Amino acid sequence: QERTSVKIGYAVSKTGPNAGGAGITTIPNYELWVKDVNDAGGLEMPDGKKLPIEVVEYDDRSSSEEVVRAVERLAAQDEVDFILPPWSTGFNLAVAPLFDRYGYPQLAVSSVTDKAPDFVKRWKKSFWMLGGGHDYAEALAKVIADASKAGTINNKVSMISVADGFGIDLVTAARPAFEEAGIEVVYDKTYPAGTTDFSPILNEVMSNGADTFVAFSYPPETFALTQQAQVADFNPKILYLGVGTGFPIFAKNNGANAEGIMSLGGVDPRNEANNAYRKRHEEVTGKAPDYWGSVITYASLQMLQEAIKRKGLDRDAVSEELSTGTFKTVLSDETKFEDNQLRQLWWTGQWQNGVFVGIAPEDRPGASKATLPRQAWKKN
Amino acid sequence: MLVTALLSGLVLGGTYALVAMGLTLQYGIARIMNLAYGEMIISAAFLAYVIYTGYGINPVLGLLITIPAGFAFGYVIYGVMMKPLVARARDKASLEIDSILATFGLLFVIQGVLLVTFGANFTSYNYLNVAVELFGTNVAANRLLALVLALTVGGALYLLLTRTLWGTALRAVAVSPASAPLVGIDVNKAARYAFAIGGGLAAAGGVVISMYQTFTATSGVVFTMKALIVVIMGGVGNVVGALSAGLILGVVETFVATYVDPGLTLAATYGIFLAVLLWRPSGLFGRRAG
Amino acid sequence: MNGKTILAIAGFIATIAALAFVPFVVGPYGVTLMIGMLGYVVLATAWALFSGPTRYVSLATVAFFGVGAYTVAVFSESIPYPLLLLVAAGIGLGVALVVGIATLRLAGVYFVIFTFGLAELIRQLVTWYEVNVTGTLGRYIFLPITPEGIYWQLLALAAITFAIAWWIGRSRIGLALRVIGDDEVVAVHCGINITGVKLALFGLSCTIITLVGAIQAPRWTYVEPSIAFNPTISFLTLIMALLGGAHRLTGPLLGAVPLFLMFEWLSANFPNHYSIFLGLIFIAIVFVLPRGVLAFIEERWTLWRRNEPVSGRTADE
Amino acid sequence: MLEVSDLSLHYGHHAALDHVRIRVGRGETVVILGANGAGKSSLLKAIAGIRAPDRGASIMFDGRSLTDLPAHQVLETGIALVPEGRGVFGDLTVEENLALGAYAMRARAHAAESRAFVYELFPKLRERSSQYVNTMSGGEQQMVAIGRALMSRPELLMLDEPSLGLAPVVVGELFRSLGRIRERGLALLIVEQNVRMSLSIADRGYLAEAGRITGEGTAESLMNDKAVQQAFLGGAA
Amino acid sequence: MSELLTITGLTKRFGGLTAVNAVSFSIVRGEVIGLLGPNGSGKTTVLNMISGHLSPTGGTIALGEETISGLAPNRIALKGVARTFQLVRGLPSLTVRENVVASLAFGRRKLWGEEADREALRRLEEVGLAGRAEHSAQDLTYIDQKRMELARALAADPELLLLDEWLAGLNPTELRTGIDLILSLKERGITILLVEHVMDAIRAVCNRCVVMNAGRKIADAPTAQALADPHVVTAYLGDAHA
Ligand SMILES: Nc1ncnc2c1ncn2[C@@H]1O[C@H](COP(=O)(O)OP(=O)(O)OP(=O)(O)O)[C@@H](O)[C@H]1O
Ligand SMILES: Nc1ncnc2c1ncn2[C@@H]1O[C@H](COP(=O)(O)OP(=O)(O)OP(=O)(O)O)[C@@H](O)[C@H]1O
Ligand SMILES: NC(=[NH2+])NCCC[C@H](N)C(=O)O
Ligand SMILES: [Mg+2]
Ligand SMILES: [Mg+2]
Repeated sequence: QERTSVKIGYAVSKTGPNAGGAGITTIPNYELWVKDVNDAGGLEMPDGKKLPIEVVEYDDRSSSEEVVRAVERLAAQDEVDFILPPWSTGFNLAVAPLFDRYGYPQLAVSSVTDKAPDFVKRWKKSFWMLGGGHDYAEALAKVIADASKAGTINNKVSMISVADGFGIDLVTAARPAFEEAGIEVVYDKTYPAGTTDFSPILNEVMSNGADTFVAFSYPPETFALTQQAQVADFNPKILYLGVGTGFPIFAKNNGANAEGIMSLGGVDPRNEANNAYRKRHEEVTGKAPDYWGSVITYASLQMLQEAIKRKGLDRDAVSEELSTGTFKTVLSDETKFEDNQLRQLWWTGQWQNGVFVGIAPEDRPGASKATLPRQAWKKN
Repeated sequence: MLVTALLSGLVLGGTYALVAMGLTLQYGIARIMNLAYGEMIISAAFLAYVIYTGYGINPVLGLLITIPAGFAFGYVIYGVMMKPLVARARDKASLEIDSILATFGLLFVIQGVLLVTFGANFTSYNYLNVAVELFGTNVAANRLLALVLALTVGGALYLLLTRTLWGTALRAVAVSPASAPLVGIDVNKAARYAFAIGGGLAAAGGVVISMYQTFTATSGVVFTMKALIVVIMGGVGNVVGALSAGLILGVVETFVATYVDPGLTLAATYGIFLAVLLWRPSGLFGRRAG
Repeated sequence: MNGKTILAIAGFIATIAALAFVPFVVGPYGVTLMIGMLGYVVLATAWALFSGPTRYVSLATVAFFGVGAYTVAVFSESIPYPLLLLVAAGIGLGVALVVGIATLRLAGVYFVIFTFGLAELIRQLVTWYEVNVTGTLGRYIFLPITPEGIYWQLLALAAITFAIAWWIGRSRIGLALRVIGDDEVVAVHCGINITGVKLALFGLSCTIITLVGAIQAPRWTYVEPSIAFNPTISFLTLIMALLGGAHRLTGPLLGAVPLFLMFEWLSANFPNHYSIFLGLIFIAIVFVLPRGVLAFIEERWTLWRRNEPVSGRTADE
Repeated sequence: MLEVSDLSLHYGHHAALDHVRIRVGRGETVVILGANGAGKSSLLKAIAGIRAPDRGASIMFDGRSLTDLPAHQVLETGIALVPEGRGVFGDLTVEENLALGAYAMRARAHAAESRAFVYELFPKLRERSSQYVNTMSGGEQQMVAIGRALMSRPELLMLDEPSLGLAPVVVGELFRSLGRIRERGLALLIVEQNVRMSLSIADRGYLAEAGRITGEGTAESLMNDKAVQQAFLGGAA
Repeated sequence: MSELLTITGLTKRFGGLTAVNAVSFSIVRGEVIGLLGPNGSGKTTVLNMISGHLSPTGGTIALGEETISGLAPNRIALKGVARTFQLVRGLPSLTVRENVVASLAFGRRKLWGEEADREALRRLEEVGLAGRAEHSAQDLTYIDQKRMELARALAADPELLLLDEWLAGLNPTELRTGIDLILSLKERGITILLVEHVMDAIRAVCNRCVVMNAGRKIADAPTAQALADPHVVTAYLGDAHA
């Protein structure tokens, strides 16, 4: 019989500890994309026909066992045409064997892993879109080393990291990268996720002479660190914080004090497609997207959409197209995978004039120039 | 350095103590093991957020709205949900089981409502995030407020419970609910008020925390568990116990972070908690296990 | 052994045998569903093995579940699979005995929260160890085990658990546990070595729980402490057992199966209002079935059979 | 003053009380005698409002119906119960137990006075006023229970086996104290196995058997009754 | 004549309070000894130390030749010491029969299965509770619970039986039955240490009495003589019994 719709399913953390992250980077973009597509009449097929998207969504409740079961349900029970990936590195890995077994392409966005080159060999239809720890660490090392060479700052760094997969991946990549770049790490500690009080750490690092403070942190700690650094009047010349720095609420809460703070991700402020995307995201979902994963999530969906337009609903063909094709997305007119990984990324960004702009890699078109040193906190 | 660490520890512990005192009343006196306690805290945090960002009322002033709201919520919940359970309970253990199960359900309802209203996002705002200098150390005013509030509330509750007849009656309900009617205490009413006061305290804790901590609709359970740890470490139903346990945990965490390794702070928290129980199986101020 | 017992045993064996064929009928999603469900059935039954009669409500479930999962993650490359399970069980038992000895003096809610603290402590220590000693966090499990394989292993574990629980229920040690649950002072004065009995049962219960974690872990591919030591597991296990009726053999089963299916149904059909519905249904169950699912079924059954009002109490409460 | 009629009480199917009818006059001392399990304790609990009796019962006190009053309100009308097993607040001190005895509105204003009386009656309690009750001996706890009941300034004091577990010297004192309490115009309703002692201070008595009242009479007539002697005074010296 | 129980210098302190102060006495096999004293004089505390529920602050307790002070209660129970509690401790979630089986199964007899059930019934019959064997223990009246406790203690097949106010609360008729029961136990050769305030019973069953006051032993003599001791009269009996 005639097909009247395309079934797209996803399982994502709507509740539990992961809901905060998924709720900013993943869910709004899935919803925005589905709305955009359906408002335009549906997903376009190679024959030009448009089929509306029918969504099947589950809440994985931030549990590995649930996410595995939910994806199996999408594949085996609901027999959806495509599955969108869950949020977080761990969950993307948990479901990767299932995507592979059922032959679904997996466009893993919210997952930072240095093992991506191995994974693409193990799971041929998996795509890794947020880079690995060493990418971010090396870029950061270069930013610091350049500034140090320029005499803007000294070469000492204090560094903390959250004790979970993300924080450890980054910090283990950062250590050799910093050493290579001739940066001296004078403080290097890991704190457990859920830490709310950073005053002991700040008290330590305030007096150790490092001009740079790096925290590979998660949103609640990123926010707490920003607040507590202001209270402590701690003013490192480079302040680099982890996930959450690019969240709209960060700018809102810190106003002018966000200026100069660095983190992972960023945008090219002159990229019109991206600016339009940000505007539409805010209009449709009621909130601005974050400056790191959001736009990539949306871009991954555009790639999928385009691949379907070129190849139809044949998942093998779509995967093949994703691997080899070039796509026009909100990221750039020529977005494409290299060995199933997205490499055109902003490794380091900085708040400049109310926008979190990409500053590294600095040779990438659209890169902004880092402003250093960071201004001291303004008292409010 | 030592003074700084001690002060930071006390300030951090103030938050723990503040959050735990309401629970110790609810569990110690009303005998309701309230697993939805953290959700009550989070609800108050959202309420404070709304009245601050939405109506421009500052959260400290907002306490005048949030505390009565918490009290009223506790009062209603006890009347509607807990009273029938208490009435049918055959003994302490069965009430414990029933209240665990029922408040587990309540936890999900509150969480669900928060999720639907506010979404799953990280929520945070800055208020009173200014430095106050104390003994040469900068302390955040909002955190200091938590400590001050904890000490005031703790002191007031202590006096209420030990120096007034009504407070003694509340403790009597706590230790032998079956005997309380024999001296003319309306157990139901006493428990209801204890539960409601606990609700008010949860609200106060939630408001203060919202000024400096990021929260989400689903982060309540963290507070419930932290509060439970403090309550148990202090001795069930003992306000002074909750206050001291909270402060001790705060100081231990800070000292470990300063002098040992920030990575071990939570391990130290749990370690010290376990050690206290091994040394005193009914908590610091507890009198025999209940 | 009387006729009824033999019939019961035969029924049990037949049920297990029938369940073993399920993967051939239900398809992959069915198997996944059964794995999740069986996992909780075993967890709740093993939990109730100790916590039911003694009323020592434990929240340490996930500590052992996580130890099982982590052991598999750490040694999956270096130790052959069946041996891996044995090693996991051994580690679980060892931890259980240490924990058991530590908790001997604690009673009531102090025990409950102690066990919770303990699970968190273990998680923190594992995290700290991984970060500072091995320098990684998060491990990969690439074991060639199919979902069906996991299902059959869990089924076997379930069968063993039920057999043990059944045997304990009618053995001396079962009575000893109930006496301990009622009054430990009387128990020692009756000559019961309560330390020994408690340790033995706690160890047994925790070993089974460890095995559940070990068996299920290969499904996740990636394990890190926040995944393996997710405290929700402890809470759900406890809730399921209590809801079904923790002091009977089939109580935990009757709590785990409906609850599990309810979770699944709700999250599939109301992904956005799941929490609210779940909470409301939960509260309703507590009010409608004051003494657990099993007691409710039994009461209806007696009512129907004898057609007369049931008395207020049954012997087992 | 107290009029009880048609009082029945069931535990499940088991009838503990069956249409019981008793009365206690103002200032009167009444004992209830009866074998183990006769329902004596159940009767006192029903009057005190701790156990709800079956429908149709009537419990009148000073012309007021107590039938549907909860226990804490019954106390306010002037009836106090010293229950079997004492019902003291073990985790509170003696002092606090006594203070709570005067929790009822009717008693608060007179708390100091009542306390002085209790301490005079049981000097040991004054010595131990800050001891936790659950660390006291059985007899000491009994004193706390009686003292606490007196603190509520009852008009009718009900005692369920007050001499249980007390040393003879204390039992002697207790009954002397009860005699003095009685002289203050309090009515007493006593359930006791120490029949001789209790009858010696009583005005009247009831015989209870298997949930029913099977006899009544003045203390004197009961003391001399052959059947009573047989059943309750025994052959023992 | 052989001593079954020998207590030497037994002392127990609770914080600042010395509940039992250097008490020594012994019990010969087959005797029934009364342990008397005013409320709070330390009688229950002595029983608690003998049964192992409390460990002594000082002094020793020997059963036959063997020192038992400091052993765990279950070890002491297995050596043939059984007890009842002043405030009854039934096992409420078990049936009356199971209450008794508990001590048959883990005590010295190690009976189990039908044999244990039969033996339990026999014990319950002895105390007059056979009719309620299948009832839940919590439905019993206070007195019946005491009976059940005695049946449980007897089921342990004790050499030394510690009764803490087991006769309290019985009416005179019941008391008679109770006394007869204790006498029959004595016939069977069970050694009994009886804490009791019911003088009629003491006189009827005890060969000898140890009297305590404020933690100290104030008398240790054949019953009639002990009860006539002027110290005992003032401290314990009061004028009425003089
Ligand atoms: N909570 C209860 N549940 C079930 N039955 C009970 C309960 N309390 C008492 N009974 C039964 O009710 C009857 C009367 O009990 P009650 O305690 O009133 O007797 P009593 O005359 O005070 O006896 P005693 O001299 O032993 O104190 C007894 O047969 C007893 O088994
Ligand atoms: N756990 C304890 N903590 C503190 N004091 C205690 C404890 N147990 C008993 N005591 C005290 O020790 C003393 C002796 O108590 P014990 O129970 O042995 O008296 P008893 O002779 O059995 O009295 P009764 O005849 O009233 O039962 C009492 O003053 C009591 O208050
Ligand atoms: N805002 C984001 N894009 N977050 C994605 C971060 C990666 C993810 N949290 C992880 O577990 O590794
Ligand atoms: Mg009675
Ligand atoms: Mg005693």
